[in-house]
Amino acid sequence: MTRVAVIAAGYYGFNANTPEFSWKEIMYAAARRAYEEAGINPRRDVDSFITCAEDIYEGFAIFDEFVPDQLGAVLKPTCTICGDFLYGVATAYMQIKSGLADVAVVEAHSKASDIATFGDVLRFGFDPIWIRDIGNGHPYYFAALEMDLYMQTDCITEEQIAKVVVKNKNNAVLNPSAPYGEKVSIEDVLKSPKVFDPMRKIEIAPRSDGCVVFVIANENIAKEITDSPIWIKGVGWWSETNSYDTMSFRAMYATKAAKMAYKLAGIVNPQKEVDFAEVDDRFAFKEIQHIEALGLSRRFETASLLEEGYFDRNGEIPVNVSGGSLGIGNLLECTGGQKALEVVLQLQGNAGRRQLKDVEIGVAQAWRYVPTASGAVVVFGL
Amino acid sequence: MRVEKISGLKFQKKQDVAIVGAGMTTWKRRLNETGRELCFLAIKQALEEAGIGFDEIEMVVMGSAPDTFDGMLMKGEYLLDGSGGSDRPYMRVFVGGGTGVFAPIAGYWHVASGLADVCLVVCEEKMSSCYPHPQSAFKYIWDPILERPLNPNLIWIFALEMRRYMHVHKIKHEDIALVSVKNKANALDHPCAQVAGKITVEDVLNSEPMALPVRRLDVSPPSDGAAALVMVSPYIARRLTDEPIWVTGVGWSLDTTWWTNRDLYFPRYVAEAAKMAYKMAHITDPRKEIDVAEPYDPFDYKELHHMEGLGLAKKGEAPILTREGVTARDGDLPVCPSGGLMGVGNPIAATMGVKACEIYWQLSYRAGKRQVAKEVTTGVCQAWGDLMQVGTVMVMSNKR
Amino acid sequence: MSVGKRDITCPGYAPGTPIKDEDIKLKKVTSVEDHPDIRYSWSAGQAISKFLNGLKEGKIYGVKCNKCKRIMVPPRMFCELCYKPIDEWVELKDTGVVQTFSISYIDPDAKPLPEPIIVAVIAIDGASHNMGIMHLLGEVKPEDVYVGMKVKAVWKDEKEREGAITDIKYWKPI
Amino acid sequence: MIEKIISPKELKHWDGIIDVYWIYTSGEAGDKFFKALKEDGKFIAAKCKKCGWVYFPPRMYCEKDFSETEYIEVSGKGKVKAFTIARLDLKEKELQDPQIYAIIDIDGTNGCIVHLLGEVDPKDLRHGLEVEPVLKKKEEREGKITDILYFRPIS
Repeated sequence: MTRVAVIAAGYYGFNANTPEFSWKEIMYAAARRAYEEAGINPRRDVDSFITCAEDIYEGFAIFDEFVPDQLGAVLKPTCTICGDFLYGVATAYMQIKSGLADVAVVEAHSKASDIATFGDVLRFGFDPIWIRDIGNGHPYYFAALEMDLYMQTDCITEEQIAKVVVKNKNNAVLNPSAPYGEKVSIEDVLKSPKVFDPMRKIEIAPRSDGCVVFVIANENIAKEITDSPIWIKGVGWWSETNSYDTMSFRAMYATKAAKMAYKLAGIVNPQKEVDFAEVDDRFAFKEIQHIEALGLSRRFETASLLEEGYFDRNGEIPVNVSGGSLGIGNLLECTGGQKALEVVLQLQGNAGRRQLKDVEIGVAQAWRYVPTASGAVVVFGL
Repeated sequence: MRVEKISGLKFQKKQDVAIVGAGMTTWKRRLNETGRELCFLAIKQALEEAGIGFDEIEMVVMGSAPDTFDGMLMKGEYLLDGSGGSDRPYMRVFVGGGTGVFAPIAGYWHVASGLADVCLVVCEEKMSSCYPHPQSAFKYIWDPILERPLNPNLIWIFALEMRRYMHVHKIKHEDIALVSVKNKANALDHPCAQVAGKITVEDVLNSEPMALPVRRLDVSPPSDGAAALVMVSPYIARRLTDEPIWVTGVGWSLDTTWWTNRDLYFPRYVAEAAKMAYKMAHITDPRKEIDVAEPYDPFDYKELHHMEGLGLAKKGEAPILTREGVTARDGDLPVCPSGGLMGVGNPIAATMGVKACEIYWQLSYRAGKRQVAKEVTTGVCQAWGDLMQVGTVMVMSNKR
Repeated sequence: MSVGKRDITCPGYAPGTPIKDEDIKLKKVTSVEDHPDIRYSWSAGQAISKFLNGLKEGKIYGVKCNKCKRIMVPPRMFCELCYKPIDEWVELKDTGVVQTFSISYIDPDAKPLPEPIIVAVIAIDGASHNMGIMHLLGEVKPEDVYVGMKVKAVWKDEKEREGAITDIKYWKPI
Repeated sequence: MIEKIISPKELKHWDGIIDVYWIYTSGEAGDKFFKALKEDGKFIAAKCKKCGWVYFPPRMYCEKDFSETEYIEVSGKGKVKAFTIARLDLKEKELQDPQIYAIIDIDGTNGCIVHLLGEVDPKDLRHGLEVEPVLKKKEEREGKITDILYFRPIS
């Protein structure tokens, strides 16, 4: 069986908004950089194109229509996966393993600044019969409920969650493509208003625009094109359920997805074997849940390890050195793209001032946002 | 440009893929069940037919078309628990109307890559939720800046394509109407059919004009419904049955967004997809080697158009084959023996029930009254989608 | 050999519960109605911004790729076939040829229109073969339209133009 | 290469809206639930015939083993499992009256409901608080989830 590798990554952004470009032009800018890096011509060398998008985030009934031209995919096998970028990576992985493609391209983007009524769009994702019409609060409340539950069952304090914000926003200062990087302290975070008690405004990632494109290939081609392919060691994606009554509210989706990805990657003890991780932190408390789900620490230990600096950029297992979604912004379905991009840049040694030393295995994880309990994990390695 | 050519690794899969069970709900203009409940009903039947337990399902693929029908952001997530996606890897694929055949293609790579041995493919559509009319949801398929301000209706694009097809090949509407007559009659034998009936060519030509040349009886209706398929690896298939149906070729292709820049008379997106699928299935002469076909027929002319794209007829020849009865259920090349979308209904993605599922039933000789007269070994199903852009093709065979 | 699937000659199907629109209106079945407020403000981007600004001035702009030599409309920032940035802007004529047309009796919500309207794909003069846009035809009877008919744009008054595709009211036969 | 537009005044934005609306049927299980709620003010849950899991809100299928369910009646009372005070509305503007959302475990079931709390001082909120549903008057009920106005503490 062939192995699968990322041979090039291109991106555009990330910015709080992008008035000068349409979504097509953003995609073109990112894709062109990726092809340039790989030294390939998409019209000739790529077998399959995969885009990750949700219709209503874009404002279309069938967004698939508006994808091929800017990727160089005209009259080629192209499809849309309704999921995060990491689902797209998993699809490319499967297509290459099943021999349907030798080279596949995965794209995801966010043009969140095009959405005029984000709250109403999110509310549209709630079950219309059982929950959509209840109250008139912003759908963020659903995450706040989970946060409240998680804080009680796992004895997490407000300061510990504030630490996530502090760590990520400060990490983002070193990242030139992180629009929300800032030097903040625990006190600053605790001064932010509690908009969804106990959730503070600063703990919710604001939205931003951007696009990520990966070129993924089988072993032969990867070795031909580059001296340092980044191998996709394992992929995993998992859904818990979509009904709130059977949800675990403790990121079981990430636990199961990680289990699947680690199994494919042959990782037995993630805490020892994984060097760094990028996890979904679109709500600050989610980072703690997701670190735990990835097996990077044990239950009840995570928050105190976080406070001790275990997950800092100079800690044992750096998490979200990019600045995470709190520093870069909520990229909708491209969130996993930003995570995977950071892992690939770090492994390539192209991460600039935030470069980590001696890293070999990195994990990217993403969640499908409110109100779902689904997510994906990809393990990358040298 | 460092890569000179792609080395010939293609189609080296981990394992073959078999289909062992299919199911579908009845299709109606409006059903009381929620989308999740429809999925549940279809899956239950597919599992029963496959003789496999629910706990053996390893992964689930969901196919569903625009979110604006069911009225949900992240519709795939919404349908999750009724689709058997709870506590499993679950992924939704979406290529507009082409999803009906694309979802089983996604099921194919889930199994062929070796990640899953048993993969459930579910397709669902509940168009009736959308008001004032399901067609209204199609307002948003158009370019928001250049086309939506003209207040377009979905049917325009079909009418424009149909006119071009008729113009280039000098085809009369009477010849196209024969497809509507044939499919609606075929559908009389389908227990799930929504608009089966005995009609004549005159009925079609005299029906109410919608966007000429398209008239009421040239169009398939909006429907609610769901369908499911069980796709498995060879060793599971052997355990379940002696006669699984094998997927021998898959292909898909997406043409440019600028549909007004293309000559619409020929569906080159279908031709490209078919080329890929035939290459994989080692088919060189589709007209001879394919025994039964289910091309996508949301409009009567589309069946002809797609037959030509699939290489089952030469350009402009499909209406002649239809007139001569070649495509009838007892003909030499039965086309849409299920009754197709024109007869059974058009729940966009769930049309998998009359495309992939029907070919499965035909090849396993279990289509009952719909079974075609001739002996069959190889069948092809196809769907189309987006702004005349997507072709998705799957070739199946009852021989490995 | 775990199943008796051979017994099933023609597979059954799963029945659903068909209902009518009246059943919902008369509340025979329970239901929820929702009118969400979903709005967008899309950035038109470089190419379409220039195109729309051109329409405001009564001009139709296309773009040219020097590799494949195509002159394209609507304009785009890249040639999708050569996969490279386009090379220059080209002002096109406001005349064209009907490639295909339809006479529509219904509006976007499938409701009947008071008067049928004629919609066409019009290949713009000055652009490459087949390069067209979708627009409406006017000042012509439905039965007189044919494929290959030459047409000319009828513009709104300069003051009324706002930089939109509707700045062209319709196209009329020459 | 062509020159890019630099002046922000020449960059266009285009406003659009998704202006269709939707009518969702409550489905098999939903119809049972809402009719009982509307007519009799009763609460229905669904019990899996195979594994015995009691679903609330009710469903026609068990998502764990895909067998059918049977409908049983429950009290509708429950305990607060988690709560939050929402202060922003859909447009991220401050709400005049902040709303208290809660996950409420429903007695006699394995399920829960996400709904509002009312008649309660935010200071008295605690986990495990026992609450009961407050329904609209019978003639005002429409067979929707909003027929339950909110849950209030059992005094």
